[in-house]
Amino acid sequence: MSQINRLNGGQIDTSRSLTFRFDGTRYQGHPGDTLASALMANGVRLMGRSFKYHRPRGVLTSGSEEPNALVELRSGARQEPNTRATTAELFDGLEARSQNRFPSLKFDAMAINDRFSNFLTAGFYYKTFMWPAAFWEKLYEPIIRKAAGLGSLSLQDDPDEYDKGFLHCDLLIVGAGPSGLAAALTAGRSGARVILADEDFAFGGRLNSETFSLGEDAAAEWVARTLAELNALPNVRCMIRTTVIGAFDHGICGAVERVSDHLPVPAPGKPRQILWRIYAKRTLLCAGAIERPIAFENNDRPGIMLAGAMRAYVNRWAATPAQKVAVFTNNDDGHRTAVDLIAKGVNVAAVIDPRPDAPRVADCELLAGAQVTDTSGRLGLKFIEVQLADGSERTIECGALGVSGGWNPNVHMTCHQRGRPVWDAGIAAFVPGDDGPAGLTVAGAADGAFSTHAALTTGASQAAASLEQLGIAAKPVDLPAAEDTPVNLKPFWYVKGGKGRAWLDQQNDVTVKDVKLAHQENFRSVEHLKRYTTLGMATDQGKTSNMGGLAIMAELAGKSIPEVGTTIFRPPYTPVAMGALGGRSRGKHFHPVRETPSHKWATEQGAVFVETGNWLRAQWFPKPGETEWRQSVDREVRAVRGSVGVCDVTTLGKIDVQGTDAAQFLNKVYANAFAKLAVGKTRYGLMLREDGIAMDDGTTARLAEDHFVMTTTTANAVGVYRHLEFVHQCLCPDMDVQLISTTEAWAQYAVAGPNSRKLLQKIVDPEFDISNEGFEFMACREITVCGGLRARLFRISFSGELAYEIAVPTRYGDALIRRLMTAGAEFDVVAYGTEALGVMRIEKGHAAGNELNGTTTALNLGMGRMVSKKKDAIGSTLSEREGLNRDDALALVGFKPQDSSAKVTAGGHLMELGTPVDASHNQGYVTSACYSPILNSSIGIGFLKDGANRMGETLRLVSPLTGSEVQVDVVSAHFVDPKGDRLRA
Amino acid sequence: MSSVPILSTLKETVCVLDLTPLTALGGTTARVDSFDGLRISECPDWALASVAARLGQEPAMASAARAFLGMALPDVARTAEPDPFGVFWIGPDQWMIEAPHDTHESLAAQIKAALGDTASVTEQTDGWVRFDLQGERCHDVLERLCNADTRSMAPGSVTRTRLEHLGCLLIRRPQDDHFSVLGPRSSARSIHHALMTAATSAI
Amino acid sequence: MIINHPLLGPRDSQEFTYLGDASLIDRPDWQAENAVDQFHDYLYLRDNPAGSHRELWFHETGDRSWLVVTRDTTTHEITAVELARDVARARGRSK
Amino acid sequence: MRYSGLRVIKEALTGHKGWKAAWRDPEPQPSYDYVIIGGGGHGLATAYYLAKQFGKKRIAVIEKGWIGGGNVGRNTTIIRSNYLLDGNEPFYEFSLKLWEGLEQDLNYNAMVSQRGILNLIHSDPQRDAFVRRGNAMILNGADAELLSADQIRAEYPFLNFNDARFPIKGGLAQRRGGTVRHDAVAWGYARGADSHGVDIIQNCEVTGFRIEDGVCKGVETSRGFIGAGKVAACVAGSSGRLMAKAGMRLPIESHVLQAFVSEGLKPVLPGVITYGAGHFYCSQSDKGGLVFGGDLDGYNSYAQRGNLPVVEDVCESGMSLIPAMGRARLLRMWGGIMDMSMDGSPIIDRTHIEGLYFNGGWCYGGFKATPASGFVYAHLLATDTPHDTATAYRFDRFRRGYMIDEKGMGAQPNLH
Repeated sequence: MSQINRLNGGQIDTSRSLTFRFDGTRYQGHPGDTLASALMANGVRLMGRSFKYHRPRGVLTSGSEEPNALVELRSGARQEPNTRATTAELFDGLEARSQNRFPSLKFDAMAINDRFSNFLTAGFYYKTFMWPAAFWEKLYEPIIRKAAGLGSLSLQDDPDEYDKGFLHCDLLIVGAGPSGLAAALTAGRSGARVILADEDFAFGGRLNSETFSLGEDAAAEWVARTLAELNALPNVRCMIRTTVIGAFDHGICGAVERVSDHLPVPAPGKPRQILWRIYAKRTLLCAGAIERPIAFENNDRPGIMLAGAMRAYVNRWAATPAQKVAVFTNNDDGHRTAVDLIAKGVNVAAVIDPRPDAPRVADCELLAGAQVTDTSGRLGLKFIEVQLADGSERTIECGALGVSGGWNPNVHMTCHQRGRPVWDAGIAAFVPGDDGPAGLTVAGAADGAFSTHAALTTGASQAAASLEQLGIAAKPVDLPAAEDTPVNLKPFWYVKGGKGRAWLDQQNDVTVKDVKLAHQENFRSVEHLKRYTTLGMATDQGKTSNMGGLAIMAELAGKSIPEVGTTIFRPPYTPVAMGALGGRSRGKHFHPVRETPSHKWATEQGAVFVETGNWLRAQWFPKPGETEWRQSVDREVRAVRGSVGVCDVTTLGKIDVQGTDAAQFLNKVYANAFAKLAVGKTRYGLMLREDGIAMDDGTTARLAEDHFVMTTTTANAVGVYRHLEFVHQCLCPDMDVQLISTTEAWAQYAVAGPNSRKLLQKIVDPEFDISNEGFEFMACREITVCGGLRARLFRISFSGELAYEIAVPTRYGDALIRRLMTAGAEFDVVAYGTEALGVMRIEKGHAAGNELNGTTTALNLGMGRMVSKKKDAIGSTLSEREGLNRDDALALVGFKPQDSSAKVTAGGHLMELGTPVDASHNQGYVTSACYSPILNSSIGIGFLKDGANRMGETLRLVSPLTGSEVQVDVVSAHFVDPKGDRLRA
Repeated sequence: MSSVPILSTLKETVCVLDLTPLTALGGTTARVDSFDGLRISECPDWALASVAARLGQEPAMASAARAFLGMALPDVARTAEPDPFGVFWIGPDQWMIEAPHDTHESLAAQIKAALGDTASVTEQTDGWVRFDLQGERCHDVLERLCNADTRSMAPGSVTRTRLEHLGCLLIRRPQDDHFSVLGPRSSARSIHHALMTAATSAI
Repeated sequence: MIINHPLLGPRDSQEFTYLGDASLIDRPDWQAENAVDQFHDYLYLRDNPAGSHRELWFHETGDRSWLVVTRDTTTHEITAVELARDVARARGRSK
Repeated sequence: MRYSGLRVIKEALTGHKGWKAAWRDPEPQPSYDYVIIGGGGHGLATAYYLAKQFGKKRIAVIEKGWIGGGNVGRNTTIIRSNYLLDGNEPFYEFSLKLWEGLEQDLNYNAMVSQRGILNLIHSDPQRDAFVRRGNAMILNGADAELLSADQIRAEYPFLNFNDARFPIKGGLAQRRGGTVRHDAVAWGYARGADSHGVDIIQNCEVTGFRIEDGVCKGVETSRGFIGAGKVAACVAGSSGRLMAKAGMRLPIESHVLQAFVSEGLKPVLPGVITYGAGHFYCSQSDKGGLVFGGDLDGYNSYAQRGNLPVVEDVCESGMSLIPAMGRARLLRMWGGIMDMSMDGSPIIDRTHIEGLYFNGGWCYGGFKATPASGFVYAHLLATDTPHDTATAYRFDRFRRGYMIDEKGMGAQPNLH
């Protein structure tokens, strides 16, 4: 098909042709076209179907506020539903499909809904589909769900990349129409840092769609000249294809730059879109205005569009929706459409204006005092019915109708912080109130100043005013003379008297009748109206529909429009791809990875890694022939308990605590006493929250009188540090204590097992005595290893074996584990992972994250006596509360199945023998369980009511979730070496 | 009260011939990546130590530090570069001092010896990975990564910022278009990936 | 949001971690007769005003200062930012 | 008037002239036996059950704005009873059972849709915790199911099983969980309460309580004094503001929680999924929008709007879980004020002022609780004894040390 509706001129490059497909049909367009303009030039009016009634629809607008012409753009994994044809830039090879229709756009079986529209009024679904009860989910809802929705996702992973960034400026100008450009010129020349952003792919705003001249020049020349100057200014950043999506607190705006959406695919390494967070000291909203339709019967047919949009298609894109058109307007501006169309050689059948005194502007028939009462044409407009001033009816043949009910200032962003627009009777529209976001002002049509002259002058003056607040002087700039036509309109919202349907919200199929029904049923607040009828809830969020609904509700309620009020505009200004909001943080890069110092070595060993927070830790080290993880883990445990093993424990948090009050400080943050810990010794510490619940635990070593190194659990390192700073800065500001994290600075390895000392003696420099006497249990010391490398040695044990932790500067961590493994070969040293670590700590009955679950007290953990009553420690007072000290308080105990082949399930609950299995008979739960290769049995630890006094009792461990039940004996949680002989050996 | 450690491992030159250190990215040599107008280099050859003034010792610490560095400690959010050191402010009465690793592997001990009881000193050398960004496109890349306003950051200033979800130090060196990013060492590869992705995206 | 740090100037609130009402500075005396009741009120009860609120923020990815920020909870407008350490001392906290 | 399919047909054929107001707009009476402050879901449900279940008369619900305008009108519509602790689980299971019969009870289609809710598991400790939770649910009479990664993949093949930073290792499902059309809950209860004689008074703001000798006699409002035998506060995020007028400080902070909806899409998500490695939960509405949310903004707020960091955090999590979401567009974001309590669990109790009752501290679990909250609050108001499923929701639990802390976060409301 040729471009039968293509006109001359426009801002398209007709020297080049682009081929594209819509619903499989090939068409041609030109650079500068949108999908909508190109389809229109090719004579295509039907572009979509409505949501509920599946009515045939064409474009209503020429911008991002489009409710009707939504398509699925591209194919495969890049398929993009609900793309506005009016903003999709044409590129060679573009593919688009209509959506929400079956089997085809022209014949949509679901259009049957339109026949039954009388039954499908606002809120009908709340009143039916209730019987029989089960049918809602089984029958009705699936049908409704399938019918609902608009476009479809491919459900393939989005292959494109997205980026994020941060920008800073004195003045952010939103919109690059005449007001935005004048503002940018003013601000740019002042030297201020300026960002000028526009959602369009051409700067100029409405100037691109009008035939105005500015001064002596065509508008396009002034725009080009202005842009050239702005682009040359280093302090001005002009951002095209960039939509400012929201005004957030304190001058922060979000903006989405569509870097590659106009290309078939993004260039390699380049993002599809960028989300910018803009820190603007001042923001000037120059977002223009959005035209509003008039509701009349069957006002939704393809070919019926906003008059200003029609003008834009003709002027900017040299495309007309039909060869013969008409215009229906209640204001002078609508007449311009007729003028411009006639100038382009389009036949304008008539201008219909309900005002009896409508001016004659265009060289065509004027029907003053008339109104459009109905239309016809199944898949596109063919005729309009007009009621003339004298009451007579007339049918006019036309393929398109431009409609203008006036313009609404685009106040969206002024409402993002719940500001309310105010009514301006002069233009019969809401204009920005004075309660908008702090630092944001408005100029031009967005502020109700509709003429080009007013846009230019208010843009310049508001920019200067904003900068003045920042102490930046802006000189007035020379602005070209421009049209200054006053607004002349008579409010006219809908054509009364019709029996059919007149659309307000075209996408959601909300009609005048629906608003009347909502009123009848007492859904009268604007929010009730919106929610009950779905008016304004479509993808355009009511930009073209809300005003009509409000006006009708006001009329029904006998109130003025401002008394009825408006619903709130919420961010984003236009819908934003989720990908852009996610940015680079997805897939493997969702969160940063933390690697341990032995990571490279462990990778070489074929270790299996596990995520522990952001850390990747070796979980176990499979050896050839091991096919089950348990084989590896059992081997590692046996090797440690039998000889020696090495485990990377760098992930434990390390906090350097120094200062003359360091000991006193630790006494405050630990429940147990620390003040008297000897230099060269390490002590286990239990930290409570102020509510008396265990927060964290770990060992803290005293390296000097005024120097401690605290360890925290891996998970709580950040939180504990923050807590310590809180205690220091907010509670004890005069304590001389300095805190800093050193977690990453040291590679730390546990060397555990009966041969651990022998192994360490091979690498610790000989001047250091680490014999049992020279370096007893819980000792710590700064030493050197491997011929002079500074290191720290702690004799602490998580496994219950004779064990040490040795730390060296992280860069030597890789070398150290290699050295340990080489030196340990004679002892058959193993590397062990977190799984074996976990098995050994359960065997030893040490609490870890599963036990320190944020609800357990020191008493629960069997450490009640550690909480010193002789000092003021965080959490000690509230730990005295009755509910935390019940006689039957949960206590940490061990569980061993009576049948050693049975499995203890972590998360299982404990019941007494012979009682019903239900919540009221619950005795406790198992927190951690494992297979102990030492005991040759599954074992667990957990919390049991009054557990300390129930040793030897047999209980049922039930886990209905996993379908298991075993009998377990209550035992001490210290399965291995309960007296601690080994670790002191 | 003594603040002398139970054992000082202060050694002027540490010779650890048979332990090969790795860079934060896991190499034995530092990684360098070049783009048109930007060079991203891993900088492992720096020792770091933090110093924090003891309560009430701030003036004494400042003068001791001046004696040690040959220059006053920098003001809030500023850096100083008394050869061979780099000094940057990291918090109230807290600074980070960097020095060439080859000659100052025991930097913390050296500083502690100089400042005595006026300050708490902590070795930070391997707590951090440092990447230097040099070239006129560094702003274009950094603006994709963190909210620091690098274009208006004065040369010789430092800020802590959030980069790739991580708290990092960003230092603008006195030279034109030269920034250092210091981030948590364990996440060196994630930081490097972010730098590379942003550079590819922006340049 | 932007918090105007008393030392560092305007900083994105994303660099901070929020704790809550600045009354958490006023930790009761553990040796008081009714210490448990006082600690209960201190830890659990809040004014929770719709309006001006003094609250604690920690500059987590910043200089590690705790700040007392005075912010309107209905508009998010921030009218004062102080170092918590200074506030704590002014309210009589010491060691 | 009774709603039914037949009625819809009849009205369609007669021009819809017969539909009556869903609820009246009466003038306030000088006094009532029960004045419920707050025309949200909980307040309206309380009035409904008080009238219908407990046969009480002379009941008013007073609302400062329009009914259903608070959190019942701005949430992510999820219902579930997958709680861990004995203080909570029976209550939420009771609520779920009430949801299951709600539409027939109210004669209003609130679109209760038991599409299932799935909590994803990404680590072994998380699995241990979810096993404990699933067992607790079953022991309390609810349903729970532990799914393997393969089972989840069969149901949700488009989740990230390829290059996830935190791979999906399983999930805890509750098939009876799901979603409800949130606005319809408010309207359905309003209509039901109205039909039992409850006066619903909109645009009536409480400006103070009249308290004489420790007894609450009624409320001062923007429409004059309204006397009451019992006054029942039920204002969620506004709890702090309201109870301050009675001189009370609460173990509650008000925080903003944002929620999001995408453009309409053809069916993608069969049920509700909750990410276990980030702040993200999502379902798809009958209309086709993906409805999702994440974490609180984290600071005290009454502003009903939030900021970009949380928007980005939620979408990062969403993208990392459902990489196909990249090409869907976020349509709208909004914020609700959450009455975050000190242990994450609600309070339904008498106050120290006779005749003044309190219901609040719902955190962001209030919507799913609506029917049970209304029911047990009505029980408390009618009988002055707590309902069996709500005995733990006492004010004094903090003083006595009986916190109900599902997440184990302690006395920091923004972490619950």
